[in-house]
Amino acid sequence: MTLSRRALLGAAACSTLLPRPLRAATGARLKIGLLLPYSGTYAALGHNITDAMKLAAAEHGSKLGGREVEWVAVDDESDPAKAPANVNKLIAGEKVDILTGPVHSGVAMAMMQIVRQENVLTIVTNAGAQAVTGTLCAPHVFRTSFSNWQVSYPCADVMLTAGHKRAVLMFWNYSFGQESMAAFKEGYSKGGGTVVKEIAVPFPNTEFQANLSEIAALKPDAVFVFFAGAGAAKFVKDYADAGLKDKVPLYGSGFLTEGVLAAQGAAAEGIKTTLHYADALDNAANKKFRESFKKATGRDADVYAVAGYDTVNVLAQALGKVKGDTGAGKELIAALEATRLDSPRGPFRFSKAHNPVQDVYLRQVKGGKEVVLGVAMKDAEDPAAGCKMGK
Amino acid sequence: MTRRILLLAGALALGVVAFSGDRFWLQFLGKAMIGCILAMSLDLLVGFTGLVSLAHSAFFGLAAYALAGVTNRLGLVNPLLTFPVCLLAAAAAALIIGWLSLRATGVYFIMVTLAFTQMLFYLFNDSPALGGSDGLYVAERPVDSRAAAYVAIWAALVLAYLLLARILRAPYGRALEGIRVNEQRMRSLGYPTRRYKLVAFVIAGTLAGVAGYLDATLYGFVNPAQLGWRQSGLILVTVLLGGKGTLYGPALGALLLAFIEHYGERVTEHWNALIAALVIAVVLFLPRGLAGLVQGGRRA
Amino acid sequence: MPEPLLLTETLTRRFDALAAVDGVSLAFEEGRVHAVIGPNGAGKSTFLNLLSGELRATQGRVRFRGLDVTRATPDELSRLGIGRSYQTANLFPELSCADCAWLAAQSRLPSSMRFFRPAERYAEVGDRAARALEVCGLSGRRPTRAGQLSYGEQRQLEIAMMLATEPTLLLLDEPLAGLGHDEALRVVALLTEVARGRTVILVEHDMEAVFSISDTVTVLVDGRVLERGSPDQVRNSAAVREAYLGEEIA
Amino acid sequence: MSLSLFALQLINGVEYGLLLFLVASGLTLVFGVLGVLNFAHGSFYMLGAYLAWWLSERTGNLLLAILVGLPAMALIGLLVERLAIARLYLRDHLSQVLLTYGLVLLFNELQRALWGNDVHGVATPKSLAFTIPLGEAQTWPAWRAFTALCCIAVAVGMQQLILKTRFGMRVRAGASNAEMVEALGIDVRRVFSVVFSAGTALAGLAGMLAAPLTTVYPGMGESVLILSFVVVVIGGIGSIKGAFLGAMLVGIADTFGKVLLPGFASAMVYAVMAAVLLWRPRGLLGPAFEGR
Repeated sequence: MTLSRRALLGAAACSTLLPRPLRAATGARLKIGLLLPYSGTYAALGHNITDAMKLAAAEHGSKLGGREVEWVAVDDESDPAKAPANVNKLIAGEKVDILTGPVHSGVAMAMMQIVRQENVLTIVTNAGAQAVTGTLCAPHVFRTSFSNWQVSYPCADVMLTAGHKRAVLMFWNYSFGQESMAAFKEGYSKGGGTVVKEIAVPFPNTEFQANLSEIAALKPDAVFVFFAGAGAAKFVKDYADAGLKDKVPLYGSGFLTEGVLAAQGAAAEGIKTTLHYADALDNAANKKFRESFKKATGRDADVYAVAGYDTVNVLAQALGKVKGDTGAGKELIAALEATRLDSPRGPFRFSKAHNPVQDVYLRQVKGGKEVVLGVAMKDAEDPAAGCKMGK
Repeated sequence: MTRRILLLAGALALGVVAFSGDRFWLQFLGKAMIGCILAMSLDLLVGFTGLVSLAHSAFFGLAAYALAGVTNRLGLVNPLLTFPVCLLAAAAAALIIGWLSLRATGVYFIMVTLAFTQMLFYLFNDSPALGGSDGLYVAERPVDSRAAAYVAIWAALVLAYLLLARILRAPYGRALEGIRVNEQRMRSLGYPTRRYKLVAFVIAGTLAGVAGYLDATLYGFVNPAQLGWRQSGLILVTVLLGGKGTLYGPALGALLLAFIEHYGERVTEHWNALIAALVIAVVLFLPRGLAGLVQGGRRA
Repeated sequence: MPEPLLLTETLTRRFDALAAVDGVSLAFEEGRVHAVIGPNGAGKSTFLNLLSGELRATQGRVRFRGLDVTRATPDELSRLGIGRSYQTANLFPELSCADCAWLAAQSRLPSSMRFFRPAERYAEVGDRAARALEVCGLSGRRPTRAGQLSYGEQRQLEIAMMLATEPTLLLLDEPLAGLGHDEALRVVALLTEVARGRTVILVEHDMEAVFSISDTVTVLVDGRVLERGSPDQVRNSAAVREAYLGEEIA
Repeated sequence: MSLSLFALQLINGVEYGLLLFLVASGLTLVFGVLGVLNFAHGSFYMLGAYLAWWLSERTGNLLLAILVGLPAMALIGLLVERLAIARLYLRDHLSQVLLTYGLVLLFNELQRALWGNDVHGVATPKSLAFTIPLGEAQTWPAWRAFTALCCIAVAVGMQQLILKTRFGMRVRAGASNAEMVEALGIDVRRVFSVVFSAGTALAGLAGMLAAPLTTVYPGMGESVLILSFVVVVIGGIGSIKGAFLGAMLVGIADTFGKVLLPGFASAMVYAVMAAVLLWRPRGLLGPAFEGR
């Protein structure tokens, strides 16, 4: 009897879907827990999300549903080994009313198991693991960032319409990379594209020369990759140095350039990516947000900050309806499900599985800047495989 | 004598918490005690046999993964069944890795153990079937209530200490100490020293397996990050900080680090610098570690 | 001639080109004190290390009670009853004399893999250790750390530890090296008493001390046997005098 | 795998090996001569990279940044040796591991405090911004060629210095028997200070040369630390030639491992090390004794 990993997670999920009341709303102050990385390679993301959340709260007079906000931050160091202890520190130790975070998907999986048993209202502000709003979906768990599917699936169509029929896939071999590739292949094979080769690179190894030589020899129409942060910066530079930049067009989800565009410099010129946000989106909410974020922190806002900003705005709207009563269970969840936001990323609402329904944009690097070429997928909704809520 | 009283008092204090019902302290101290078991069992190797192993977290992780595997795939939940199976897995791994690693000595031994723990890390981290980098849930934990898990951990800690203290006072323990001081001389006195070191390696590895089993029971979540060399390095630092060769010293070190990590964050975002300062201070001014503060830190 | 206790057949040990021990074939009768002498670099210590398993022979055989022990490890040889002492102090510096003797005595238990009964409870081990210290005159120094003993006392502890393993064959590596006159006398007296009823192979540089307690003397030069016989035969042998005197004059 | 691809992969492997050697050379020198197990070696690599980025931003030219950065790293090495490492020479390996572990944490916090958490790119100097064609499909950036040449120069330089010069002779003597050297009236402390400072500078140089390739980010020293230990141990502690051999072995094994056995690639390097140590427990060219 071999249970696939997904089924096993599902089994664990059903056993805890009991309709227990949410943690009662006690005390005037609204305690919001931040499970984010403040040290290590993802520290920059942790700080951006936190600062954007505080900015949004300030715009609401630092009161949500009439209650003064108290932030409780814990540095998760993106270390899954410490995740259970850190989550315990926030839920059982600090007794936060609402838990938000994390960035790393391994930490998210640990958090999900505890949160679904402790029944604490949780908003995932970055980790794109499918299971969060898939096999592990739960009434009191929402996500304001994205699912790995959303940022990769649309890129398949983009490449096919550009006439790239033969593609090589290269990705960091951990869950984020694997899920991105699965989503891309779903779209690409459906559209008649053929995957010449899948190159899985051990995470966090950044020695790409061997694989770049392979790609050069295979001469595919295009390459779709998943890398992020410093690894993405290095990959793009190595890709250009290997002379592939002008011969084989490079595609990826937005994380290939997000936050490391400056570090990549000219090497990133021409790269097309799909993401639910772009710095250059010209809508009023985005302009206002970027200005106030720049004023508040001196740094430019990015996709991670947007998720933080929207999280607090969603809470402000929902808690307003229930007058700040986090113990309001059904009413609060219904209020959250009903929220509509005019977010910097564009129109924002929750799907039945509590994942954002949002436009995914096609962007290209021109002159060192992200230019929005158009909408790659309108109102993209994660298939939420394995989630029975609302179906 | 005061050391024995201190130990008793410490054990009772930790024991009382079991009845406090405070969900946070049960899990926080539960995790800290698991750290104590890991540090003490590694001290058997580092402090008493002179073997610096970086494979300790591999046995911890292996037992945790064994529990996840046995429970999820075979549906076994009863601890009387799963506990021995997981321990056997850790012990078998310790026997194989030990037998191979002990062919090298000194820093080379350290690096061979590091190699094995990294290989095991990648085995679990890179294969989706074993949970990949996200890790696995334990579908049904052997002990469901947090208080019961706490009591089990507490009992394991007390038994581990008594067992190790007992072994170290027995002829086998004397032989280990001789091997630590001058292995070549022990060989010429008739001791097959590699076999003694292998037995110590398996005992320590099995106790690390106990800690891994209890960790998976406490949290119901296993992740490859628990296996890497960084975790082994942390256990080694705990042993050295607490005071190697005293058994209770490493346990002190584990408790202290747990509290610093918990409260350090309140003091400053750069809480790692606090730990750095403590580590450097201990090395320079307390050569025998924290145990040096307690009544001269006599041998166990 | 009774069967020799220990036999070497063309025993050789090469360090790259240099043959430190070159084809040595010797027979050592049981119950006798056999001295092996020779100038510096004659291969005496290498020869002893080959017998005690610390070094592996490049060629040749070693037989103990007829058993081929050429490739035996030091611990196997010790368990067969071959005890050895070291020229440079090779003790447990941090442990007390009592503990050092204890470890040696404990090695005679069928196996030290005993995990539960506290070591002190093994009375026979305690007695054996005490006796060895007593014979070697170290009863008064039990609690002192081995590292803090005087040079002569460390040599006595070496011999006590060897005795505590109750060997039938003693391999002594220059037990008198570096000792003052009266310390040497004390050690020689101790060796005479210890040798009674046992077989001894004594490697020594000091010819005079050896002659008084040896039954046979073998002279090694450049890894080969130059002369072998009773102490008087060797003392009067022209070849030996020339080998030694030649060495001292040059 | 066609012949041309094999040749390309070989170049990739050797090039990666050369950079690994540069990092490992400092480590094997410090460990072989001073007998100090220096976990902070990875931090010096990181500091070197950050210095190269920070100085090249100020001066606009990476080569100038390296010229200024190298002596700075040597100075940092000297300071660390005088203030912390010097107290450990007679202590056991474990105290050294613990102290240098503390230094790693300290350097990580220092880096975060000074330069924050963002990823920074480092531009290669204009004079070396061109690429060399390798076969028809691929090109090789001049900066990588320059780095490879630097590594070779360092390798040859170290070999000559250690074997041929008086200072080299003192270094070797210090490695085999420091007490004896001191007894002969040579100030061993000065030899150790210079060696540790040189080791730090080598790690820093590796960081500076790699900065344009790897970009600069928090925690970048850690992966390099483990790989340099693997290289040093495979080659045999204290042996420069061994470190070179080990670096080549690891560089090539990792490169071909990624292509031929993708699933096993990450464990490959460790499997190679375990195999070498089980075959020769002192490393390929390890001295008979274990360093000091």
